[in-house]
Amino acid sequence: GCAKDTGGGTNAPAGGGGNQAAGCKLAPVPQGGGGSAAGSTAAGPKVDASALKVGLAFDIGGRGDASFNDSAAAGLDKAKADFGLKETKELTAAPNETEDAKQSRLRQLAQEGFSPIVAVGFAYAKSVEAVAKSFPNTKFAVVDDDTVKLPNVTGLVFAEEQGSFLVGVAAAHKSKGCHVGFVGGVNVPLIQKFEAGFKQGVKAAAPDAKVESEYITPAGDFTGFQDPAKGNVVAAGEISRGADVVYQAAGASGKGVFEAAKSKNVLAIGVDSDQYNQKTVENSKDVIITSMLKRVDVAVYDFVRAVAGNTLDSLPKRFDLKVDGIGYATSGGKIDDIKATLDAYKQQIIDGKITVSDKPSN
Amino acid sequence: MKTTLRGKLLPPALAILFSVLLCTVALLISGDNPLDAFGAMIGQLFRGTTAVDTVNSAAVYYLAGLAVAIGFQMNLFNIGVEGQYRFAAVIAAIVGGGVVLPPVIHTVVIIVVAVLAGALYALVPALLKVYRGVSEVISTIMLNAIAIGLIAYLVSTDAFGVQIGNNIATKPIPESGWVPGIPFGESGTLFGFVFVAGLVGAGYWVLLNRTRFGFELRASGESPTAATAGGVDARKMVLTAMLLSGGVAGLTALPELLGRDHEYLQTSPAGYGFAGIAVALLGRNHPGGIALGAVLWAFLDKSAVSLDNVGVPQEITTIMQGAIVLSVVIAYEIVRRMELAAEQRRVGRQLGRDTSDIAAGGSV
Amino acid sequence: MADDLAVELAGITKRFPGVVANSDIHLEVRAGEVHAVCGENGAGKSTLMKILYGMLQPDEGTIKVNGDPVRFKNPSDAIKVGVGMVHQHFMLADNLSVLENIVLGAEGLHGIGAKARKRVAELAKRTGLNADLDIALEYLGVADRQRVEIVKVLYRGARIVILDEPTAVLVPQEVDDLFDTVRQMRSDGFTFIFISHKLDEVRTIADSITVIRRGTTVGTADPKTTSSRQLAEMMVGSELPSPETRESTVTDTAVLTVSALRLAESGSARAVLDDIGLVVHSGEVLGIAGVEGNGQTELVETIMGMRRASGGTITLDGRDITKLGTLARREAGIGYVAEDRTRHGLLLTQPLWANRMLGYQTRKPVSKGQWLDIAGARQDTQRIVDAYDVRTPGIDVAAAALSGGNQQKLVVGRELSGDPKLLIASHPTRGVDVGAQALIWEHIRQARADGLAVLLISADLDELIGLSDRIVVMLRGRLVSEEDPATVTAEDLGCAMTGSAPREATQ
Amino acid sequence: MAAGIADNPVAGPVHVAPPPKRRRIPGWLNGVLWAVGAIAVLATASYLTGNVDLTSSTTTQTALRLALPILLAALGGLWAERAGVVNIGLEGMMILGTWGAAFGSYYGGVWVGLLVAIVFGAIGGLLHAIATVTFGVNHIVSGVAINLLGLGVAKYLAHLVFQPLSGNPRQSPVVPKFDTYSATGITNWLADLESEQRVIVSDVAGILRGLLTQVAPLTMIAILLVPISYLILWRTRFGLRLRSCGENPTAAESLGVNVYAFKYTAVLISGGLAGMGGASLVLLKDGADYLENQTNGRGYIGLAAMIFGNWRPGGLLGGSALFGYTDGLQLSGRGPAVLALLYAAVLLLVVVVVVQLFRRKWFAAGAAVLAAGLLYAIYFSVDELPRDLTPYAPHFVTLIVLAVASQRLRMPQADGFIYRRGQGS
Ligand SMILES: Nc1ncnc2c1ncn2[C@@H]1O[C@H](COP(=O)(O)OP(=O)(O)OP(=O)(O)O)[C@@H](O)[C@H]1O
Ligand SMILES: Nc1ncnc2c1ncn2[C@@H]1O[C@H](COP(=O)(O)OP(=O)(O)OP(=O)(O)O)[C@@H](O)[C@H]1O
Ligand SMILES: [Mg+2]
Ligand SMILES: [Mg+2]
Repeated sequence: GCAKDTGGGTNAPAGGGGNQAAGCKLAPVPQGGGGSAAGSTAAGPKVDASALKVGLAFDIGGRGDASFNDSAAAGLDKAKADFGLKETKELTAAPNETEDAKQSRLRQLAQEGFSPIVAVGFAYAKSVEAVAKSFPNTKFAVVDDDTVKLPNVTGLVFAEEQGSFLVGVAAAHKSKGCHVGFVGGVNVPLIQKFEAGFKQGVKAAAPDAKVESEYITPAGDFTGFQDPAKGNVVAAGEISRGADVVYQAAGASGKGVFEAAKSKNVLAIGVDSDQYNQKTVENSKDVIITSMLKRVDVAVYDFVRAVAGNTLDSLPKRFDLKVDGIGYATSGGKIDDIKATLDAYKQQIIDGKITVSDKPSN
Repeated sequence: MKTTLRGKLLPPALAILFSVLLCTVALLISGDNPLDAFGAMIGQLFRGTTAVDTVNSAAVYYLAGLAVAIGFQMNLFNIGVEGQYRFAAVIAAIVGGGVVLPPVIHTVVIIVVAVLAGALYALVPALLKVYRGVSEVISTIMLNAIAIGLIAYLVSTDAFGVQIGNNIATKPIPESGWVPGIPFGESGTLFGFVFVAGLVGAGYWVLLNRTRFGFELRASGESPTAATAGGVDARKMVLTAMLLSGGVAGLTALPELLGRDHEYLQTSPAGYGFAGIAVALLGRNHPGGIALGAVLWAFLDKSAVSLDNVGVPQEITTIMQGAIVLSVVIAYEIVRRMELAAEQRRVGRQLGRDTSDIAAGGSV
Repeated sequence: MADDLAVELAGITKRFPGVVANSDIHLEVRAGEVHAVCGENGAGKSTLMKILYGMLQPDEGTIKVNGDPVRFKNPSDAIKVGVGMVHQHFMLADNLSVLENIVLGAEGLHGIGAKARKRVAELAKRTGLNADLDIALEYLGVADRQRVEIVKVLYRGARIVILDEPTAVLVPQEVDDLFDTVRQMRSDGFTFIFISHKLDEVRTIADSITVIRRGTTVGTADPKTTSSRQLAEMMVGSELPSPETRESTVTDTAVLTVSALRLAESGSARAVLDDIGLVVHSGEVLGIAGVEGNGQTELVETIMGMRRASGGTITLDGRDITKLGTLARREAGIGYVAEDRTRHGLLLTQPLWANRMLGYQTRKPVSKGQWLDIAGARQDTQRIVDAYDVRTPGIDVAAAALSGGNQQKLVVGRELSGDPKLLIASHPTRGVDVGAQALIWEHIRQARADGLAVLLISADLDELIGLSDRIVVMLRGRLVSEEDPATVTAEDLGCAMTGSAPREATQ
Repeated sequence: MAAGIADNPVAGPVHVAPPPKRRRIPGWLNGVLWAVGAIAVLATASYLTGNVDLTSSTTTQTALRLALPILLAALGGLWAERAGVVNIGLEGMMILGTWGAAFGSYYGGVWVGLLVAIVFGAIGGLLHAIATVTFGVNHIVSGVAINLLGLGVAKYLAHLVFQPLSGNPRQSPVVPKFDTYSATGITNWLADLESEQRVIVSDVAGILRGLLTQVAPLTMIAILLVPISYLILWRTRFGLRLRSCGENPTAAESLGVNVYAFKYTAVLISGGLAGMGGASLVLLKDGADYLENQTNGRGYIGLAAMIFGNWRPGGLLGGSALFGYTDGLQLSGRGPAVLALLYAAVLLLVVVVVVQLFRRKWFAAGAAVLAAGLLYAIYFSVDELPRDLTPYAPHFVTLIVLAVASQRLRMPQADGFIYRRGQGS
């Protein structure tokens, strides 16, 4: 007969993993998880920044992209509330815009007296370098880039691989078939960090685990961040090969990954922000066990405070687990049972007992 | 047919007017003040580097537009300018960054390599068209996609790429390969390649209007059958036109590559080829017209930034670009018909075929 | 009696941009007659018929069909009252099947299925159409296409049938067949309006004649009492020129020698041209007769190098040109008046002086090496315009703005300008009016007297007989016989062209 | 006018070609034969390479899913081009469709969404019709402009309407999606068959299962539109008239067909179908809601699929299926699957060689042997295809197939010509 499909109930659980629900043979959990993280710098002293005019130059997508632009915006909002910022301005990049458009945007902000100016996205690196030279008294920051070596430019970079490591551990623990997957949007170095950390995390927790790892498009074809339909297919492919926990770092395509996970009854892991609470993917929130958090908001917030308090030197070189610039989400309570384990690994990383590489080993 | 000056200038003016009206309506709907918006667009020209940036970008669009126009001259629709220019840019950047040569020569080598690479990438659809009858529209659409993969490979660290932070780029071209610009101080630096683009445009005009090759090209475009009967080898023309188009396409990215970026980044913008189509259409394949179209297009592009700055949705500029293209072709068509009818009337009158009652003519 | 009239057009005026095609035309056609409409090129005949068929709307004037005033917005309206038209240029879609071509637009009658097929089959039988109804139309020959056009009209139940130059592409035997059908249908009560330039035909078939000149009716004539000469004078106000060649100028110098020429159809082994051998001498006009589609076009295009021969040789003035391209052949001294000037002869949107360059882009006076010599081209264009009486306001107008006859004069002028040794003239006066025709003939004769060799292809048998020194007949890609223009009649030629034995022999 | 399209058709010389010597195979049977052949080749390749992805139900399902927007765009292209209007603006109309689908579905449910998508696509079509039919603008020029406009308008409307709802100018809020249905009885049985891994049987079962599992009404409608388009265009008087406008509009006009009206209708339908193609990206389960640029060139691919399919419904179904299949395979099966596909291509070429030898076409057979050898050499020598290039497998396949077969293609005779009433000769 012909039946309406109800929430995936008619489907057998994921292909290969179906029978051996035993899960992975897990590596022993490292000891010494007690001492908690060094604590967020966000808890530092309050400053008054009401004199600052903060400019934000977003990457394509801008405020509301439910991704790192949004996260940067959140940091600004918090700074506004906490430090009494009066004047802020946000400008957004258009798709496929040229270098000079980026420069114009920054220059406009600088000319209108905004300082600091936060450029969101490594695509701004060259533009910031060019503009910062002609505005030596304006403070700039670039998210995701630390290649600009100028006194008035601060790089805000993250240890994505560390967070990815932790969600990798979570994936290994949650996998029934000891088989997990990674779906990257576009095969660029930044996303490769996610892949690298994830793979290491999985292997650390379960040396026998199998890891599928695919990108939707190769480098240069940025549609991979914009095509949920293809994200879905790639994820479905991994799931059909047996993966039953899928970690995505695929921008807007991630939605397709979640839906593939949902319709095949497997689990998924989100990225950048706490996707369990994100509106655009709320239909599939119940498969999201955790998200790798990249705290652009923390970075922006800390940067604004550092500028206001003239303590730029105190900013970390990299926002990592230690400074809570990176983390994992617990919303939904799906990993409460392994939280202790994750924190143990976290401590190991913070203590430098585990170093996570940012290049996938093949 | 010969069009009058009015016939040339009236349509674009009408089209711009129409697009402005359309955008005014759109802006009013979204609750923005059209005057602010248009004010910001005009005002940007007098601030910062926008004026110089506009000219710089226009040079890029101009080259892309010329590349498309060469195809159009003989009814070839080279959508592939997009893939050709990107492929050429990467190859030129790789070669430019990889060789050590004295100034000038270095630059010339890069330019030649770019032209050859563009032509090479256009060779595939040309051969497919000539020998297998594959429509260049489809083959170039496919090759545009394939170019992305090729570029991804070439720029990757496995091949010629160098990682800089989170970005990957080709090895930077040493200063000997650059094309120096003309600094305008605060207002930015004009690419030296703007003049090269101008030269290419002049060359295009001379080639089309003063040489046997240009005549044959236009003849094949206007009527392949008549051209064949007139001794023009259609296959050869398709091949040459396509290669020439690809070669000029290969220059497209050079103003930026040699004048500012000096390396090809993975994040380097795409889409100049598609803009080139619109620009060629706006300019009606005439080198002067394409120049105006390129400047207009670049101006609208730059407006996105300043509109955003005054809080107007920057999407307006895309609508405006689309509206201008569509209304300009319609306006040209209307004016063309008016002129054709007028010319027929004139011919009729001068031949005295019908001295009576002409006023009522023009039923077309 | 007005009741007798099947069609009555009164005061019809139609203006086009720059041209008044019809002005105050009157035409009365009695029911059950064959009524001929005569007039020179561009006199407005087709325009008038399109108005009667609803394809064009008159600016002024009234139309009555069977006594009732009508006003047609489109052909459907005309079809409804029983008017049908067979167009001067076939109105058929090559990729649609024969059946589809016929029922298109009249699906309301019998649908497009079995009923329609049955009805079409009946009509096909009646008109002698033997083709499979399901094959694509492109596979049909000219005569069959014409039959399809007639079946189309009958299928719609037309009682008044307009035939616009139906005989232009037919050989005499086919014309006879057509006339038989027409006569038979006339006796069944059909009314015909018949257009032709061939005045003998008109006098054979018509019951009455209306003559129009420059868009107005100049009078009616009775075919039984009027001679062709008188008719012609009514049409143009002057005598009918004849294409007679005066004295022979043929020499012994062979200019063009074609031997064992073969052209295979693309993608198959079948030959479109098979073992063609011919020689054209200096000062000679060699005429090629043949029903269209028997390989004349291909022969010409092969000699011009637009098609690659699959075998045989072509020699020009002793030089083997078989392997040369079109341009090289032109440079070697071939002038080429193509059969379809708008497709092969002209760049319609380009000015006249640019058209002067086409085919001559490598030669003086229009070019210097790789560079064009625009001043030279303009000067020489002006010379042609003057010498060939091309009626144009100037040399900067687009070629499309000239009338067909004037376009043709320009083309002939150009092709005789390069000092050719050989002129290939395909239908050099097709669709050209009598004045221009005479002028073109005159120029060809002059050039011939100066030693030019001419290969003439024409569907106009009178032209062929009058102009040629020798005539060869082409049938299914082969040269089947040679005729002497001094003795041969159009009728004989027609027989040879269709491959049937002459009539006397069969009887 | 310079671009793309030559001037109007001129009554050329009458050329009498020999009557066709084609064997009379009905179109549908031809299609079935092709499908059977394709499945046989894939099944064999799957067996010989041991790659089950080639014929698994997952692959079929993803192929269907990825083919759907392309199929609808291609159908859109078919309708317009059969009436003689080249529609390169499909992409823009699709984009309008995606916006309309999200908008309609958000406020009125999926069916309203579908309807609004069709209407939005049709508005794009209307614009194209006005430009090309009424104003005689070059079809490609108009299409390019519509692609720009469609993108701009959708972006602008999203900014205006969706941003307040989703907080994101580039994305709509989550909108209702079509429910999906499975023929459970059959599919369970097929699932058993598929998992048995028997040659051919399991392959066919896999493919069928993919086609019968989780099918949304929109999917069914889209597939049904293929035979429906065929029936309407080739079996009704409306269709005959419409096609006649693409073959010889002057003739059609002379027979009382209102060519303008038919062209308008056809281009409107074309736009509606493209809009529906846009909807299929938004309204299917696992779909994306509205997302800027989500069509991602699928309109162009649809156009290619239509040309590939020789301007026929069955053919374009094949073209879209080929594209969707290859894309699905490379996305879900990745390198190994594409490699297996390469192997299938070798098998196919072997078949071609046999056929050509049988037909005594030595040259074609030789070329096929060469190509097969080359592909086999590649297959044999690499164990992984370059990762950067596998995503473009569908594009390579399309190019190669066109290079082999494009000379048999036959477009409507007056396709792309500008027609003006009363101007025919
Ligand atoms: N669509 C049109 N636009 C402009 N002028 C036209 C058009 N159709 C016809 N004419 C003009 O109207 C005149 C009459 O043309 P028509 O076709 O009726 O001539 P005809 O008598 O049928 O000539 P022929 O013997 O060559 O067929 C011609 O001068 C032609 O230039
Ligand atoms: N389809 C058309 N569109 C525009 N103008 C046309 C069209 N057809 C004919 N004309 C115009 O009609 C005029 C003559 O055309 P046509 O060839 O019918 O002339 P004609 O009277 O038959 O000339 P001739 O007697 O010299 O053959 C030209 O000026 C041409 O521009
Ligand atoms: Mg005429
Ligand atoms: Mg006529």
